[in-house]
Amino acid sequence: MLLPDLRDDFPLLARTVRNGKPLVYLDSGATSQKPRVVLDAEREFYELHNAAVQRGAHLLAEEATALFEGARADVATLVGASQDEIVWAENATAALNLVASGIGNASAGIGGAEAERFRIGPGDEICVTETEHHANLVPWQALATRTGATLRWIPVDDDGRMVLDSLESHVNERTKVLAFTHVSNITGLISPVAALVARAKAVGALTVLDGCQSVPHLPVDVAALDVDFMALSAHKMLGPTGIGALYGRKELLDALPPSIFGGGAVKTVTMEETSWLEAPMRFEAGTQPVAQAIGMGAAARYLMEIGMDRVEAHEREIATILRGGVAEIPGVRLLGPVGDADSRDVIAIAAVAVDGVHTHDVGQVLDDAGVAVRVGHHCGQPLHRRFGLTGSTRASAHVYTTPDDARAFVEALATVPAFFGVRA
Amino acid sequence: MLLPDLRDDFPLLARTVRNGKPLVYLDSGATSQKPRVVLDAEREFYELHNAAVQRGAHLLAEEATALFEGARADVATLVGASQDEIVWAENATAALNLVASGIGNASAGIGGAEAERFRIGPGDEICVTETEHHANLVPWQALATRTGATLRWIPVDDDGRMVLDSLESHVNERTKVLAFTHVSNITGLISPVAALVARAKAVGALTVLDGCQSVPHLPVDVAALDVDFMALSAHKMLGPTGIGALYGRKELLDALPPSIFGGGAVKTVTMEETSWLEAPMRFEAGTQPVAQAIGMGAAARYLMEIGMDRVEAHEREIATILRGGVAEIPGVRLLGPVGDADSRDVIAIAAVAVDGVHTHDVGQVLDDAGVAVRVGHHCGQPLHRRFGLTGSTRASAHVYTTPDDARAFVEALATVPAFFGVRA
Amino acid sequence: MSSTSGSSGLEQMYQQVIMDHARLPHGRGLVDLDLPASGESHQVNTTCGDEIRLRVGLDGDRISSLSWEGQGCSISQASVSVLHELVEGERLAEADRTMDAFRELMQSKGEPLDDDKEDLLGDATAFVGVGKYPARIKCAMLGWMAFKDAVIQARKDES
Amino acid sequence: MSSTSGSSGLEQMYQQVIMDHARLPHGRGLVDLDLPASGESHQVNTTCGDEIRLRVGLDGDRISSLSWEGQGCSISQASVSVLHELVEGERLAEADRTMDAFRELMQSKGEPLDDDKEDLLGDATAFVGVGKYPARIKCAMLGWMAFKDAVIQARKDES
Ligand SMILES: Cc1ncc(COP(=O)(O)O)c(C=O)c1O
Ligand SMILES: Cc1ncc(COP(=O)(O)O)c(C=O)c1O
Repeated sequence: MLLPDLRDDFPLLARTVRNGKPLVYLDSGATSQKPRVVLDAEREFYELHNAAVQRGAHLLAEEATALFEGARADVATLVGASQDEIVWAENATAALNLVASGIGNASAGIGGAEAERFRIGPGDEICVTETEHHANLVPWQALATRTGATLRWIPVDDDGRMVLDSLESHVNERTKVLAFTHVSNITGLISPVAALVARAKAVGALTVLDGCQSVPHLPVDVAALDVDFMALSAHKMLGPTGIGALYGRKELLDALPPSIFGGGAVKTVTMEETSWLEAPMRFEAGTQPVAQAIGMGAAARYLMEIGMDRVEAHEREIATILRGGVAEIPGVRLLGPVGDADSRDVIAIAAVAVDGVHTHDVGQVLDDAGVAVRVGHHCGQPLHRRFGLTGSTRASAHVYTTPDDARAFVEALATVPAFFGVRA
Repeated sequence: MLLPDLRDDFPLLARTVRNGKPLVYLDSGATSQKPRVVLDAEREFYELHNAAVQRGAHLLAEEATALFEGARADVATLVGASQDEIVWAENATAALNLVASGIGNASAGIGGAEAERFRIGPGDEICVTETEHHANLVPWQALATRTGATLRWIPVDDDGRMVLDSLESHVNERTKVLAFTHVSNITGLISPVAALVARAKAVGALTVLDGCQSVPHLPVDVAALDVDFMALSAHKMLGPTGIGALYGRKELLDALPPSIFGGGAVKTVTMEETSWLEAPMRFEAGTQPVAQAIGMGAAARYLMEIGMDRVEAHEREIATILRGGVAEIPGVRLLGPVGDADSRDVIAIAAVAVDGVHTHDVGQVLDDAGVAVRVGHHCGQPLHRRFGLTGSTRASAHVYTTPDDARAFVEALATVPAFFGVRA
Repeated sequence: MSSTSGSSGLEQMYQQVIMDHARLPHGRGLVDLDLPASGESHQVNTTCGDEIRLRVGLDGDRISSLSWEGQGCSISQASVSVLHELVEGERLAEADRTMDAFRELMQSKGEPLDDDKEDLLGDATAFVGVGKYPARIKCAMLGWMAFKDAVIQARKDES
Repeated sequence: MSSTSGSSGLEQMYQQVIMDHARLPHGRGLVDLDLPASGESHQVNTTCGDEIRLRVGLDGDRISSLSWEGQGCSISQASVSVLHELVEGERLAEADRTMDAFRELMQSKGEPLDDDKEDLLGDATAFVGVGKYPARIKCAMLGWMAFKDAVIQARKDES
């Protein structure tokens, strides 16, 4: 265990489920549980300081603004960015769309001269990978449709690892954007970021990293990774729902046109035209998710207090039990690399397919045992298709996951083939 | 007072400010305070039911989904819509952008045949009004830039009332969209919705209503108003930050292409292309603001329990004290209609300009007296320009505002000219 | 059968009838039709990607053929198999009543229906346990939705 | 002057010097310059729309002219007026030190600075009360930001 009494910080973990069974929560890859400090930070804001930020001149507005911007600084610290390189977004999906739509808007003539560097059109290419979550695929498809650019993708092998043999052809002089995930939400594999970024830089393509599954589980430093943009979600990193963030290099953020237009993001508005503020404000039109930002800041501080190195070590311990245990069940296929579960390139995720049993049926048996997991395609239809599947059953961990939780999953999973009368 | 002990429901109102003065919160037009039931609803969700909705098959996921969809039903009931006509959005700004960008995307070839009805281009017109909040102006400017359509606007008179003399020319056969506010956030004036909607219908233009300042204060029924879309924000109607909603006629929502792309909104995804779910899901890509939706649902129930008729009556009572009181202070100009403060066409907002004193200085004196108001242009630069001003000082009320609060504002305001040595 | 407390929800859900239908589903394999009125529908359960394509042939107001293909969980497969058993050869009005009863069963939160309706449902009463799991109701309904839609198509065909 | 507790924050903020400068600001009205090095800057306070256009003329390392026009609250107007008084005619190095001290005063949360810095600031020490109100610091700094930027422009001009 990470910290013996860390689980006490998470009120929900005390719950019981079906017929009074203790809850084994292994769906953190979908959304994590929240420690009390996060809930308290939000509640305290509402009960003592709630006001519109950055606009008002009264005391509450000052206090709210200080808390809001302090939270931004905390999230920036967690990922090694500076404060004005963090833009709040509703979730990681919104953060990724902000980049894609901004490029689309620049290409449609919005944003003036400074936005010209982002223009793309027919003949240009956007590159993604076959392992992407829909959130880092569909926005790029739409951008391709909007601009006439071509969408390409880096394929994966049978283990779900990106195949870099043809990287030079996939990412070439025509490539304007390379968008890829840091960690797969299905195989748990950590991507070869350095090789991909180096190639993108060599051809002058922008890099957009999906940090949804890395930031909550590993030390992540955007400066060291040297990416241009990175998206993350609070609700997967012990923070509230309704908030995420986009990291972007300041000089890029200051030039990218917004895609949500409104108050608080603009400098001067006449009926005819509008000029925008600098980043991050230009991207934060409307009343911000203030309480949620403050909650995300509290989550970032909570993680930093544990220490991301220790979070990562805990992650590997759980990964070994989860993936190692699953690999030994006859008739169960583990997606992603098998046999090197304790190596440095997977996080504590185990997505499995049980021969002859549909994922919904697998999930039902686990649910009955009090084990909460995710069933379906996990917003990764292309990768499942690549594996010849339509879905899988996924267990995923977080700081509060115990070795016993992981073992409970393995044990309950082992009963599935017999229950449905299939035998390996 | 509405209900004698209603103020006890709002923990923040017990706060003191500068030098221990009791807080007089008159910035509800920017954001309202939250009753305990809203905070409890969010907290209870996090502590007992937190899980990803609409995806998981485990018990928590079922409970979370039921609460989330129940909240949607509550918000629908508040505004007279059916449940599947309510789309969650980060705030009202995001809701308005959803419509504008959806039309932009349809015009860029996204969304296939069903989206064709939304296509606009050069020669087409979009009409707004001079009294719009930036949130209902800038997205339409951007849409005009994107598509080559022309933006027009209905002017206002010296009182801030829309001038409908030339309505037939402003809204004509070329007009594809008419977007306007239900209630002005500066003058508090209620717009002539019936006349505007009738004209839009006559020419086949879509109507988009900004309900930010109406839904929290008046009974609003989208069916009776007969608008196509309406945006609202939770944080202005006693709900949490980070959430708002778009009402849309179901058949329009099912045809409008999304503008935020990602998981949960899609039916089938291949590397090449994507088909979308029906509304509201097609617009809710990514992990939804679940706790916030539940909080917004609780706020809607809280308002319905009071009864929107009683909320409206209370609103008029406060409007009379606020606007009537202000109108009597020499050297103070009340924006909007003067002298009919108790008539049926204003809500409890009073934005004022003090001759010879800048709004920041006015706000400072009020803040010192414990009166929290908004200073600046309130995201309405064009309307202020129309009035020959760059900003104003705005007091705005909600259900918890007492007659004494309103009088405290009037009294503190009356001291301002003398403090700065200006005399009327 | 009482609404469980002794038996676990899992056993109540996966009753033997269901397991049997799932293993050897009836009506599987689309039948070529040469009838005056036939219709087809394709339904997808978007949470898991399961799909069913279902074809009906009408002979007046009688369902003379119901066949399907597709993949999915045992609940969706068994459900469409039972549907085939119940309605092929029946009159449309009867099928409608059966469908209403099945929908009611799904909404019953695991409580059995009255005897009349149980009679109508036959083997389909075994799905009573599904009603306790909102996420699985979609699975059980998938084939029925396809059936409903295919009949509408067939009637269009007719007119 | 002590950091208030007797006097209200309001009185500490709007000291007589500030009121006087706001009423009759110095250096207002842009001066036409015919100097080897001159620069101009336009700054907007986006929260309220206040703006200042400020022009400097350099004569070697001396600020030979500083003039401005614009509108805003009493704090921003008084602050740029005091700025004019303090730095016109001074050497750039001295002006830099004054600006640093003023910025420090703004960050001091209402606490007075040490005597050396107060000497540098002269009338500008009256702005000590502003530091307690984060939202107003922008107002007080507006003219100083314009000054800083105008000097940069002037130096570009020079080279
Ligand atoms: C009339 C009006 N429209 C739109 C908005 C924008 O709402 P939000 O900030 O919640 O997006 C506001 C409030 O700021 C408003 O008063
Ligand atoms: C890898 C990855 N990318 C993107 C997302 C989308 O994040 P969100 O749902 O918070 O927008 C998720 C989670 O669903 C994810 O796992």
